[in-house]
Amino acid sequence: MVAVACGGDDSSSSNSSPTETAAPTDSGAPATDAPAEETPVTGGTLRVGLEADVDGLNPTASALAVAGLTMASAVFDPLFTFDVDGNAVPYLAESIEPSADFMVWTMKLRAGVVFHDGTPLTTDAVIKQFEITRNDPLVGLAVKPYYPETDAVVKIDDLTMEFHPKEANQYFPTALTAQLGYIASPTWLDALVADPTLEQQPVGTGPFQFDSRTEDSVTKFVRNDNWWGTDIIGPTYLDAIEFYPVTDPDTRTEMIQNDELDILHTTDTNQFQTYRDDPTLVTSIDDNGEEYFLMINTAKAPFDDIRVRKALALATDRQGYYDLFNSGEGRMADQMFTPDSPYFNADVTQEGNDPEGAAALVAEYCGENPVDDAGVAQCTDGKVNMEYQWSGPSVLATRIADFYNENWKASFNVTFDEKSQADNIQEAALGIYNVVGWRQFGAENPGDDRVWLECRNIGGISLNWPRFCDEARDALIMEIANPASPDERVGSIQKLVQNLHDSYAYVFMTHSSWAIVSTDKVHGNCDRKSPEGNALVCSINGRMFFQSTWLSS
Amino acid sequence: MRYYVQRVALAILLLLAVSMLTFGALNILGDPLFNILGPVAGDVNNPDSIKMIALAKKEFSLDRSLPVRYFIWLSDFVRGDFGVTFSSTGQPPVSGVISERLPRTISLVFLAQMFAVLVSIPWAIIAAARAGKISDRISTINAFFLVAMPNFAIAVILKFVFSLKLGWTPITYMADDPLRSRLFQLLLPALTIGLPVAAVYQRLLRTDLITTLQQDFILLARTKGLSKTRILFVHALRPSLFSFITVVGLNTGALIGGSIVAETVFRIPGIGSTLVESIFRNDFPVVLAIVMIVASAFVVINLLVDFAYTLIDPRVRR
Amino acid sequence: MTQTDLVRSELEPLVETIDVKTHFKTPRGIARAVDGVSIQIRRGQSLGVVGESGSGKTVLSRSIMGLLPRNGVIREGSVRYRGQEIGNCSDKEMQSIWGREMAMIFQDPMTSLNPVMKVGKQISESLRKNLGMSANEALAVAEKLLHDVRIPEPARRLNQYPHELSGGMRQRVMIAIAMACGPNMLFADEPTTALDVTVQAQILELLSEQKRDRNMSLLLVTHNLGVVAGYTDEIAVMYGGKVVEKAPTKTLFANTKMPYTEALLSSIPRLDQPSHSRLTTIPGRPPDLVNPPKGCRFAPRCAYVRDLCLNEEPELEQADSPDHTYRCFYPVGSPEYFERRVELTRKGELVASEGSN
Amino acid sequence: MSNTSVTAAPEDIVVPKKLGFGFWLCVIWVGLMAFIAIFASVLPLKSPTANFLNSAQGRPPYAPSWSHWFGTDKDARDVFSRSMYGARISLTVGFTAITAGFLIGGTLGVISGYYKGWIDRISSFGFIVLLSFPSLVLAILLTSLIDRNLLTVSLVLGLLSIAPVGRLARAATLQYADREFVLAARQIGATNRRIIIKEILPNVAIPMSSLALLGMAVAVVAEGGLAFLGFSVQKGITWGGLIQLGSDASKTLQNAPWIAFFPILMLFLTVLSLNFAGDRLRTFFDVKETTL
Repeated sequence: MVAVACGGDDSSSSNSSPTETAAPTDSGAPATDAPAEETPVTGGTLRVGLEADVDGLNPTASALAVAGLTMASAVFDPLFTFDVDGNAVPYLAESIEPSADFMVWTMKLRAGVVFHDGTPLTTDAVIKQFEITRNDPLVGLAVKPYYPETDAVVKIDDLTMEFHPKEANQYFPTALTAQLGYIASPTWLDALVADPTLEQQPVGTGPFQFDSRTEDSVTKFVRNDNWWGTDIIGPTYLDAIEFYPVTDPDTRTEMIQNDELDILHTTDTNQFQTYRDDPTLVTSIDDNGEEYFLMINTAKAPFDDIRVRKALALATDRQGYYDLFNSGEGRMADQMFTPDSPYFNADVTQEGNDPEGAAALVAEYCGENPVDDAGVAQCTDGKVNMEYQWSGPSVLATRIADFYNENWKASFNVTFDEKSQADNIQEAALGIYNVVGWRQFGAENPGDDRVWLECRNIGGISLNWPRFCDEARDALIMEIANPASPDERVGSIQKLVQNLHDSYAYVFMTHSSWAIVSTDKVHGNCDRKSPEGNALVCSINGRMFFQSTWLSS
Repeated sequence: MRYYVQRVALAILLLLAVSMLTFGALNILGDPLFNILGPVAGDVNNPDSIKMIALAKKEFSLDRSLPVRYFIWLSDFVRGDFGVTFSSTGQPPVSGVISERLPRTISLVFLAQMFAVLVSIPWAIIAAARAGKISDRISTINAFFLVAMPNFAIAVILKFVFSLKLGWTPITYMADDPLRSRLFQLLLPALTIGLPVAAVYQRLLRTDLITTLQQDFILLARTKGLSKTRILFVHALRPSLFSFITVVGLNTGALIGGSIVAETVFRIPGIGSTLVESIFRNDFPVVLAIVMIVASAFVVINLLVDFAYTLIDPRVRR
Repeated sequence: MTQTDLVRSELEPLVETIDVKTHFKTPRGIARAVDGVSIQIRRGQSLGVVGESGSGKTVLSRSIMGLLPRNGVIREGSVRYRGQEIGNCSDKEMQSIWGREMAMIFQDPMTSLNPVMKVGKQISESLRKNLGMSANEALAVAEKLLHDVRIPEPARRLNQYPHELSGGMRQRVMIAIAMACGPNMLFADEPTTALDVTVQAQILELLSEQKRDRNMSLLLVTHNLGVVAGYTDEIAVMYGGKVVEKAPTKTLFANTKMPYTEALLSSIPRLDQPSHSRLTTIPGRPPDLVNPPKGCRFAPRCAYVRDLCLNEEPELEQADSPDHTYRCFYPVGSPEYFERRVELTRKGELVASEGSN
Repeated sequence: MSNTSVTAAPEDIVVPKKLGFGFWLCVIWVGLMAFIAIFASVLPLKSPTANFLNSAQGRPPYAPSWSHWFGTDKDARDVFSRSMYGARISLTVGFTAITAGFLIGGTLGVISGYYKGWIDRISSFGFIVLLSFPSLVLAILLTSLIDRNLLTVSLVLGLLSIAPVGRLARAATLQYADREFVLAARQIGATNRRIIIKEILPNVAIPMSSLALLGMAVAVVAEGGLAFLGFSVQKGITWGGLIQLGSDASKTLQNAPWIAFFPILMLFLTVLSLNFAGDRLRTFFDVKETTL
């Protein structure tokens, strides 16, 4: 399972930061409702509107965001993938067996699978990919802490291998559903060392293979006619897929309305109603994925003091935010789960809309005339000095900043710090920030969200962005990974929710919604099956899959 | 001849100065390493990161001193190699980006300039012919209003009226559309830039024409029994064009500036919008290339204007 | 045309103005630049119009040719060309007359030639417009014209620009342009003023010779009586927008009636005078055209002025010969004139005007 | 020659010099804007940042109404008071910029025009270099390098006006540098500094100052452009920013045009007034057209 720097505004439009992609979540509602009597037809080119382009499509090095994962899902096959019930089921892998103590997992690959370049899929390929990924300073961050330095993956034979995670984890396979599970051709990976530009031309085992790519314009994949899955899973109908990165949501909307796109994804809630109103469009919206929240750097004054963190939460007008920026779509968030989720903790509510409370806390804090390590005073005329940073320039991001400033200015002297997208992620990853809007969580397997939460993930670059370390929390996380019973697991997860809340490192704002919109010509996204015939999710946090998709003329 | 040589030499000197300034300034921009490596660039205690940083520095020759880098860049630039974009892969090459987007901006600026000139000349001639009459007064006022309207405001208004309300023109530019429809999509942007400039030209040319029409040789032309139109176009126009041409040249700069706005509002992936995006991305090879191209274009055009003088005004022939 | 027609056309005036008035609207009020002028020019005849700056001579010539701007100008009286009224023709209608029937030569050839057009084109364009010649024909003719006006290597000149020619040559070019379509009526507005003395004579020679060869009528506007003396059949002296004396050249010089004319005459450099002698300049300034003096307009500056002159405006008087008219109550030669002369001479004020010491 | 002057067309007839009604109208408007800019905070205006959410009216933006004359933007903020506050930054920047430009550019121009020689050559070359960037490009470049606050943005725009102002001042100075009274002053051994201040400046200042208004108009527009592209003062309300906010998303512009159009109106009227007044002044002192 791979984590990537991420963040940005909930409904952020043109300048939305790459979306967090830790792990899958509940399947969205079917993206299309193809009447049963219609029989799939082969042929046609699907034009996909993506919210961003990618630097490269190298699962071992590229920070794959939603757009990247969507493209990757077409050229690569994951070892495991989620079925509609949220279990990780074998895909490229044939089977996996844990040892009694869940410390060793023996995985068997499917026989006779070849990459687009003809290289056969073998244990060595998987191991090579694992090692390269683990040693990548960025993509490796989410892998390194969980495996021993040596013999993390041991080859048994050409198709069999053993995974030796550091700790027992009953849900280990979910780690192989995303970037770490997308197996790339070893030949290609070798070639990459010589010529990094090949990152633009991925080679996997997937139902589609790379055809051509113009950065920031269009990337074209064509059907892989000797795809291993054709017989066991089912035929791939589309002749080709064209991915168009269209960063501006309005433009994306126009394009699909002018029939310049067949399908798109977006988080811009302003567009949702437009889509619903258009009879020729089929829209599915899912807000069970990530949450949008204010993320606070607990390692840096003044927010190293929990009172100030709490004050910020209290000062924030969550309802106002929802009214202004969610266009009545989606739901306000109190925690990382929606009430629909079995893990939802009804006792936890996110405070807010309480300026007086905030003022009181700030008064108390500033009363102590605090200074940071450098001796800089943290308060000026009774208000806490803070910096709010965002990636811009983006009209929406600025509006949001203005809104927060309006909330906070009674108790805080807010400095605006508009960063280029790169710098914003930078400083978040390196802990050079006070408060920043962020989007995260919502992993299909809540256990997989641990990378954002554990002490071990604080370092030079921290995936634990708030840099908040709590042994109790880490203990909870271990319980979640190895529960005595499913019920106990639910309990622990709900405890974790409470723990998160009490740390005041996050101010939960909204459950962010992904909409997947297609024209009525697009069918079958949701008819995906696993080799064993389990029905598979058709979208994960805006990530789309097209193996089973077909176009009616 | 000597004159030409001097002017060209000056132009080259200018461009050198411009490039040095820009290059120097841009190096104050955020550390390009961040764009290449992402957070890794700041992760200075992790051996793996350090390895990658060193590698990237070498690849983008960021380990060299500023002057050295300048000369490396310069020698490449004059050979048409604009370097590589600061992205994790260093792809695509800047020249690729430019060659893809420059044509759009050029056609945009060209359309705008054409529009401005083609509109302003007849407009000015009619106004000058009717100088002092009501129609002239009105057109003068209109010109004044246009000049006072910032082009981003014009862009917004045009977009509102023609794209959104009337729905005549598309509001986005589709790079893959056939030429004709692309030109059509360039219409509003071209107007955005062209309208105020047209007004500027008209005001200038009108005044010059009126002064010319006072000249004796116009009277002589009349005594030849020539038609009013012939007098206006053949006798009055050409002698009135000197300052007009200078201003047209100088305004190319304004047009390029305007194209930044127009391309942003109408979402045209030209070098104007690219410049803005690249600045936001700290992608300074691209910024540098664009600024240099724009400045060069600007300088060269003004050079041509000076030379054009010698063509239209026999008196300054050397 | 029958013989008799021809004869008549010889006799009846080619151009005739009857009580022409041309007034300009200015911020200060109405300026009466030309205030009721009647003249006649017969075919082949030449008339000199003489006066100081602001006397209205230029405006008169332009009024006749209809070159004045439409707005801000009030025109009255009638202008006849070959007996037809052209005073109220539109520019469009005049275009058929300009160039072919009437042409004009201006004072300063530098400003009157288009600086950015080749000489050849400037000449040929009217040929093409008026006589419908082809470009090449026109150029051929143009070359011939340049030759006629005595410009060396005319062929080369065709491709030169005005600034490449000398002042005299430019004026010759302008004459060539005027001659191009063989007009019947030529207006020459101070044709020599901008030229240096040596060339002046040549140009005037050229003009009168062309006039003779082509049997043109010529209206020669100048401030210098000396210039017209040799080259015109008749002279009209203008002052303050009115013709104050008109007579055949010889008569005018021999038998001057108007003190103003006398004054003008005395300001002509004469060979029979010692070179060091001082020229008389008429004291005072030309009259204000917006509110001209009551009575005789010259009165304020007239050496022989009397009360009557200051209160009443003199009508045109017949002199001895019918073709000699003037406006003065006490013309040169009248008793009052001599009386005043005596006084003045006594006071020694007339020395200057006698030009002797 | 006087003869031809008589036959002139009406334009040529000298119009008695006066500034005229329009001029004063414009001055009044600019004055009003300036007044608002200075006293916005004490004037009875709604808070420009408060979100006047009103569940009764549904989701903002709210159309112009009695409570919100210019309506509200997407965040239910009062467009009227925002447009008023917008005058602040826009005019301050415009004013500071042109002042800076005149101080620096003017001085450079006068000095190089007076001393000529190498000083002149260097500064003139500097001017040309500055002028060989299209101004907006240069402005974007510089503002992207700095932490964008009121002062820095003003200074950047000031820098842009140095070259044109400087060239102008130089030209004006050259006219006077060799005039009799200057030479006379030299004769009696006046120091250069004294000559510049006593003899040159007064003569140069008048025509220059008549261009200040035009310059300010240019600066205001430039600031608007920067703000519109997101390069102006970070935390503040500017007309350009308001227009961008109202026009960024097609839907907003289509459904709530007032958000963009009222600021456009304010900006337009202000620039128009500055231009017109400046133009009148220029003709009043009859100064040559400038490349500002």
